[in-house]
Amino acid sequence: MTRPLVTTGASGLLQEEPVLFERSVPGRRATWARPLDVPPADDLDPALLRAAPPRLPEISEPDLVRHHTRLSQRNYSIDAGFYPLGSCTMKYNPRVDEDLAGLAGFAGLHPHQPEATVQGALCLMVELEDVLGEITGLPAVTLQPAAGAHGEFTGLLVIRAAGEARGEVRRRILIPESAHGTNPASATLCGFETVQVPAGPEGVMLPEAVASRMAPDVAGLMVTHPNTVGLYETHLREICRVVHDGGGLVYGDGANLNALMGVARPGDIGIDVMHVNLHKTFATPHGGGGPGAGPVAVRAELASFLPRPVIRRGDTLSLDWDRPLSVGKVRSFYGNFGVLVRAWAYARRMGGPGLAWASRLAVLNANYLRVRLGASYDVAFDRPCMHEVVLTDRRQREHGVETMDIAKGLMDHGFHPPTVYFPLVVPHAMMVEPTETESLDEMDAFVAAMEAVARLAVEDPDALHAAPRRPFRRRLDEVLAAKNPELRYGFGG
Amino acid sequence: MTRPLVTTGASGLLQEEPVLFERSVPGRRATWARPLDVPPADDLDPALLRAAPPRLPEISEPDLVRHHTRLSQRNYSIDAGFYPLGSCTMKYNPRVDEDLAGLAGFAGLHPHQPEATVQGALCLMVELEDVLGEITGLPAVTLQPAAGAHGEFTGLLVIRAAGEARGEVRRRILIPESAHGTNPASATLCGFETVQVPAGPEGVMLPEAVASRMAPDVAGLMVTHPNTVGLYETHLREICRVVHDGGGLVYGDGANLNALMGVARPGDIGIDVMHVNLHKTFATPHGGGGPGAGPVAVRAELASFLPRPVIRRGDTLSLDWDRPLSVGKVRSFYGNFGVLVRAWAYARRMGGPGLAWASRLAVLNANYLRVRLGASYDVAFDRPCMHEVVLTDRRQREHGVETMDIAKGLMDHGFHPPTVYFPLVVPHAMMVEPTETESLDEMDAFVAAMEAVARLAVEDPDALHAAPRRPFRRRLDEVLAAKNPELRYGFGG
Amino acid sequence: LPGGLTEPELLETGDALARCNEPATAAASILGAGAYRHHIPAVIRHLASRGEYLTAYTPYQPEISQGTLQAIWEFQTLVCELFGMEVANASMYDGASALAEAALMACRVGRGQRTRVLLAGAIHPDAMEACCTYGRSGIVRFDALPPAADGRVDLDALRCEVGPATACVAVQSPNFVGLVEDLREIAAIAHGAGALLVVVVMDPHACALFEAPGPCGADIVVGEGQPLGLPLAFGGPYVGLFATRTAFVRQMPGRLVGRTRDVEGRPGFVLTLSTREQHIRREKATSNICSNEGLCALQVAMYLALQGPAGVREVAEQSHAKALYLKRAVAALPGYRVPHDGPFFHEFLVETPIPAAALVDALAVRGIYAGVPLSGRYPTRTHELLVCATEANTRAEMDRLVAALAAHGGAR
Amino acid sequence: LPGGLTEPELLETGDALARCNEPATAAASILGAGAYRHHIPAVIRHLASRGEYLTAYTPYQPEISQGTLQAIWEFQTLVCELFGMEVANASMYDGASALAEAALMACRVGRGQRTRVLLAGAIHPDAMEACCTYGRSGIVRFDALPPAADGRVDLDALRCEVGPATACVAVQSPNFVGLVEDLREIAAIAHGAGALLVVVVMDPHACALFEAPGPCGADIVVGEGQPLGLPLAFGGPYVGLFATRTAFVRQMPGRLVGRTRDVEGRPGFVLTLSTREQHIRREKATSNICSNEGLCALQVAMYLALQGPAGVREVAEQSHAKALYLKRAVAALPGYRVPHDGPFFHEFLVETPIPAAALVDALAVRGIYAGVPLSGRYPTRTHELLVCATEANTRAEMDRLVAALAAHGGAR
Ligand SMILES: Cc1ncc(COP(=O)(O)O)c(C=O)c1O
Ligand SMILES: Cc1ncc(COP(=O)(O)O)c(C=O)c1O
Repeated sequence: MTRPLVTTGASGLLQEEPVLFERSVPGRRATWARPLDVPPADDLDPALLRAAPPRLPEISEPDLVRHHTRLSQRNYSIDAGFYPLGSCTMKYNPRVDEDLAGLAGFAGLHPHQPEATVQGALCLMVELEDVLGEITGLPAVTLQPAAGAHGEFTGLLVIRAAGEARGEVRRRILIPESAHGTNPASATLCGFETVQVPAGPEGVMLPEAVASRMAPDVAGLMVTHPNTVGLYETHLREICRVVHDGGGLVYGDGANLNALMGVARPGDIGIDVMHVNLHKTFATPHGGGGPGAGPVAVRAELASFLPRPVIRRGDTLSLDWDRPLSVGKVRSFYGNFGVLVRAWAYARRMGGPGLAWASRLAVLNANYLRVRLGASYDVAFDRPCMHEVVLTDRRQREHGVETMDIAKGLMDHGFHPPTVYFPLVVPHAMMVEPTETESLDEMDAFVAAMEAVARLAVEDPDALHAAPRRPFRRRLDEVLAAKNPELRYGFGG
Repeated sequence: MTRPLVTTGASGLLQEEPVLFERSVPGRRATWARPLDVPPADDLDPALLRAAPPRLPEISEPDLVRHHTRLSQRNYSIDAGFYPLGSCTMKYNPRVDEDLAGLAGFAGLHPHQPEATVQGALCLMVELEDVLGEITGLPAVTLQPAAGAHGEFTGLLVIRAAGEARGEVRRRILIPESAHGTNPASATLCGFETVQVPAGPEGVMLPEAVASRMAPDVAGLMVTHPNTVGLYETHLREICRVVHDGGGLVYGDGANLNALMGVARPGDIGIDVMHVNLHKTFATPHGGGGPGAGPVAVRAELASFLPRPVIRRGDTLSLDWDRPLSVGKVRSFYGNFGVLVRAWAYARRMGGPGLAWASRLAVLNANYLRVRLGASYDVAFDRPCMHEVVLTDRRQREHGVETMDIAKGLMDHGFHPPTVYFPLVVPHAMMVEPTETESLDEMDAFVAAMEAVARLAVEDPDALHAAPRRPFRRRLDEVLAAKNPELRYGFGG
Repeated sequence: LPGGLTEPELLETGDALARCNEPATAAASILGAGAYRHHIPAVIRHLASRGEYLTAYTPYQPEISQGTLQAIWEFQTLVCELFGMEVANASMYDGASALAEAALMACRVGRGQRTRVLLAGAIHPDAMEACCTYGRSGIVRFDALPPAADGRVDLDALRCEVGPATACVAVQSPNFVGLVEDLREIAAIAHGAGALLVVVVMDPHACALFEAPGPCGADIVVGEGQPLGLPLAFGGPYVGLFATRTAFVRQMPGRLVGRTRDVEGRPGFVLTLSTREQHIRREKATSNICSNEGLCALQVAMYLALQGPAGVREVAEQSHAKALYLKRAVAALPGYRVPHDGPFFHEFLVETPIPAAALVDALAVRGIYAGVPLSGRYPTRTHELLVCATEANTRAEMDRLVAALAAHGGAR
Repeated sequence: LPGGLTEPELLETGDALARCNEPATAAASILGAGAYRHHIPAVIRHLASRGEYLTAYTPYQPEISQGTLQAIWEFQTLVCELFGMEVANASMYDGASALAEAALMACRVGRGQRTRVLLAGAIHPDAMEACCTYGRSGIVRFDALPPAADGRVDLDALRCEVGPATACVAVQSPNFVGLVEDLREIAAIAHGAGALLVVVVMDPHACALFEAPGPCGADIVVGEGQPLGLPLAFGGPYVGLFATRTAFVRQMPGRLVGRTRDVEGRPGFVLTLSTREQHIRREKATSNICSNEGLCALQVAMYLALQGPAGVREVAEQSHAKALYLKRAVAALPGYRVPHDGPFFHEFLVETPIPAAALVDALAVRGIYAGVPLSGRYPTRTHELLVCATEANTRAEMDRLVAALAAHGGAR
């Protein structure tokens, strides 16, 4: 008996579903508030009141349930299959973490409650700070940023504030060409000018390239480690020295921390400031776009610049607002607490050894795929990679099949495609990140699908141009969408 | 702009999924118990221990999540669409009821806890008894039976015990031809012989038919009201009198109570014993087969025969086991408590007027469909029906299209078919029960689908013979399944 | 009936009732006796509450019910494996009613020649009573054979009682007081008289530790599925497990899912052998059961799959080790006595210095649920307490409990 | 780092931490100030936690992400309708950071000629501070314009301050102390100087009762989405709402979903106008935002759809009526003073006889969360308390609270 592949595409029954507003029926209603137990108000000038009610749909609760049951079934998800989106660390999201975050003792806390009534929440946050401090080797942590990019912004502001505190005005920042788009965008948002650093032929940054760009007005370097082509920045220690010698600081984009947990501490290598994507590395669900959380860890010397409030430790925990050097708040309240609970739960369940094991396995899985997929696809840098591997469509392009066609072709086999056309430094990239929670079986099934697509690219390229055929919708017209933007329902108007 | 139909069929991407045992990998594991904090046991004779472990699958938690995410997506459900299964009352299952049943104060109660620690649970059960007593007009209620059929068994035993208590031995019971299969089966289980009662030409039972079958050895009559062809048993009051005059009792199958709540009380009409399907009338989810709950309500005079324990009322509630006339327990403990919580919640939210309104609307909806569908299909009894209507394939059969083909054809339009080939008294029946929670839009979409199928039956019967095409699987070979029963995984053996 | 409630009012009202209860899951509880507290992996609730599972009806239309059908087919396989049997059905109401149905089935196998059922040894009183209730039909006669002094089946009496009218011998193992029965010997006695052996298991984890009933010679095995992933929920919904030999499948009650193919030759699942069932056979059906406990069966299937062979064995071993720890501690208390010393799983009987019901009430106010007094169902057995430990009990909890018992033993 | 935990240990550890907190949802709470307790219909959690929504990434591959895409497109429409605006994005991090992004956007609309932002009147201190933090870049200059004595925007001062360098006037309405601002007048002043009007709404239910910002002349409206179906969760995850006029859409930050067609002509949804975004434009992007608050936006979309126009209006009206009841009761207490009497929504300021922080601490031990003392963020404002009532507060709860305040007023 041959073992069946755990994932192969199939077709099934779904239902068309109108947009919610087309389900609306005047007078239909799903909710009622408790009967009013105080006198109705008599104080408002009618001129202040809203004239035309918002055209929210008028529907019943069963209407909404059907709407979202049907819509959700059109989504691919980690729960439904392998989701090898490079740079996104789509690992399994444990359901017990959802239960913990939903406890009334967490979900029911108002952010303005007296501190004595939220000691458990503050304790959890302190414990999570300690975990992140230990993993990054950077002991001072803010949990406030809402996502990775928000963490970049926060961390770069810390670098800027540290410079200003020394009386320096450094207006430029070095960023490798391969960086994620948020890096230069965050730099701009902080008022920095970006200076691109190319990678060497091996795909990693060379100390010379950094040295030659360091200057008195350079605030530092923003580096992703391992980098966005999945390679360990082998010269990073030296590069950090170069930056430090030039009076700069090194910002680490922690999006790829899943390769390093408990294996190498970025702070030990020389990184000064780093954000961590809890919605990647710490297994909190991505929710179709968010919420995430992007805590920032910094060296002890930079602690005073972190956003306020910080948690003051002691027998009772409290919020310290008296932070004269702080860059200030980057959002309301204390961070995406619900996400922090899930990340805390993940860290506690895994423990130190578990996290290290996860990183090792993530790297092993990526290398397995690198070797297996290398038989059918070009590997951008074919040597041991970290937690992800970048392929290209070079061989398939000879048959007129592009990365995008390969991506769409995979869908019919029941798979989510890899990240495509990123990083930009690799033309037509396909970036595969399996994570440690995928099994050998699932990876073998993915390899089988990738091989089938590669074969089809040779045998029948047009079949791939016409892919996908199985999903609820086939290729969508993005040009039309951008040319004639229809960004909301028009109510027949 | 024309309003889109709320339900029309579509196709989408699913994934094949092996049986769980084919996902198994030796040594893979998803769960660990807390570390043992007592000495390991040393007392067991190894000869007693299990030699070969059960071949349960060895999988990870993500494996299980994918398995069941994928499997569940192959199911049709109320949440996904209209489910007009006649006799099954597939109404919307409110989600707030799930939350209530999941409260630790309910879900965490051990059935052997001291009574002082379960007063809330007993209070809820008493309140539900009162609701059922009020709705049925039969004040003494047991919540013990696990489903409708279990309730039938319980109720018939009560009738039997009541007779025996009078020193009578009555071995036969009258059952209409149109009865649900559980009725005669329950009668047999109680040791009764069944005597069939045919319906009159109008689809309802006639008093003469009952009178002519009453005899000293007839324990009573089992009647479904409204009956299984969806008609109000117009002569039921007189029929009950006939049975009572003959020394018998009337059992009411309450599966169709959704037509009567707050409108007519079966006890007032003359029914003596009745079960209620909480998983139909009281909106508790059917769970792909169960659990249900089939409480039985009886006249006050019959209370002492109900299963024990009963809840003794008073300032503190307690369980009364001292019930010498009781038929005894029909299962362990006190009933499907989790289902009772949901039914209680439904009753409280609806309130008396809400329940009555639900029944009226259920009847209105069924009559709307009767009129609309009557244009394309034969209606078995074309006069005002109660909560459901029975169609036949008479017109379609002229084109070689049968009830089964119509059912399968509906699937491609995104609908669950009606109950088919039941009741047996109507050849090739299609029994449509919309319930009160379906909207006019949904019913119109269903009518459109039924009409499309009726047209196809004329234009291209073979297309219907080949239906369905969209579901994950097409018609399955039931003959093969029965001939060569493969009732479990064979482990390649 | 009063008017309806808004959702906030309903939640408040329900919550207020729930707060009038003090759940065992939040107490130091050693309650067992037919309902057992084991850890339920969190993921199960999330998966089982998916709307597509929760709000589907019985899978009468297989093309659009493959999810439930495949899952229940897997459930059937898992139950077979745990019990060491050949075929299992898609579920019964609970363990007690399943035992009654098993007895009726044994009579059908006995073709009306054998209509007597021997309920041997210590069987859960609810199951015993459910059998008697089902026996009111007159189709079958149930006779109870009290246990011997050692708490287990009285084998000598059993040998005397079995005969040509015996449809089956029914035995619970581990039995009501936690002792493991000698199933092989009982099977030999039953089979020797041409009767079937029916075994009922109230906590199926036992089958992961002790030899399964199938290899010991059981012809029908029924069980209470609650311990396998279902909340205690004040006694229900639970689920009856039901397994037998292939030879008897046409006498089996309940639904069965079978594997077949669709018109394109792809594997798929359907309800099958329905000619046994009420909707086809009506008064001649093997049972009246229609709705069963599908969603509970699904949860059990998820539980067994998550635990795997190592997980169920670990739970069983830990439960036994904890119970052994507790048993030794209680046995050492002055005033208390543990009457039986046969092999046991995770439950045992304790003789108490003061009436057991009073003891339990006294400890309950301190958040300790100290066991099930037998007097509730056997009024004359006033000084006997049935206790149970599982992997969910911590040593600290048990130590606290033993200390509380000690305090009340001395106070006599 | 220590070793890992089994699931039962993890649940126990997490539960122990949760029990160290005393949630506002279980207390008599009149806390507001940027986070509001409204009833969340139970069905939302069930739908939003479906694995297909929960565990999907950003919908980069539209063919297999139509669920998220259509839902977010509906969210965009719902936000537009509530705010009376033409176009809304797929969400920002929260209300505070959305305000900062709105200010930056106004500067982009001002093409670098206008780089000054006037933060007029009482704006939530977190939002004010977030603006200042974003202002550290030097791209934009934020100036605060303190409210007038009546608690609302000082219109005269505003008229003086707006000028050719003003990119926008930013105003919160209802403002930080609950008062409804005269948006039409403020819009006239801003527009008169060629500046935009940015309005931030911290509880968008206000827009169901009072005229929406759009018709009043707002050019950009941002909001905190938490009150629309998200749990309080100690401050996050929440969701920033962001809407503007179609003319400005290319200057907008954040993702946008648009409707289009597939190759078979069927309607479908895609992420669009991405040339504004970081992954295409890098350092020239309109914002650095990548991950947003998608699942929270989904919950808001479910909430608004369930409530419908009648539901949101009812919640808003009840909240106002309850707050009015509370305000009159507190104003009547000796020692307490309610300083403002302008039109208000559901929040108001109270002057307290003893330091507000001490008062709050004294009542907290009795399970009463009596409001937010301003001294936490404005150390000199020691005797001011910000309180808020919503439809979730009962009269009994408020009466208890007022009695407790009375007791502490007399105790001076
Ligand atoms: C390398 C890298 N950096 C930064 C980010 C931005 O993180 P976020 O989406 O949480 O803002 C991402 C996200 O994809 C990333 O892959
Ligand atoms: C008329 C009627 N009676 C009895 C029953 C049996 O109820 P249950 O499935 O709960 O045992 C049904 C169920 O379909 C029914 O429709």
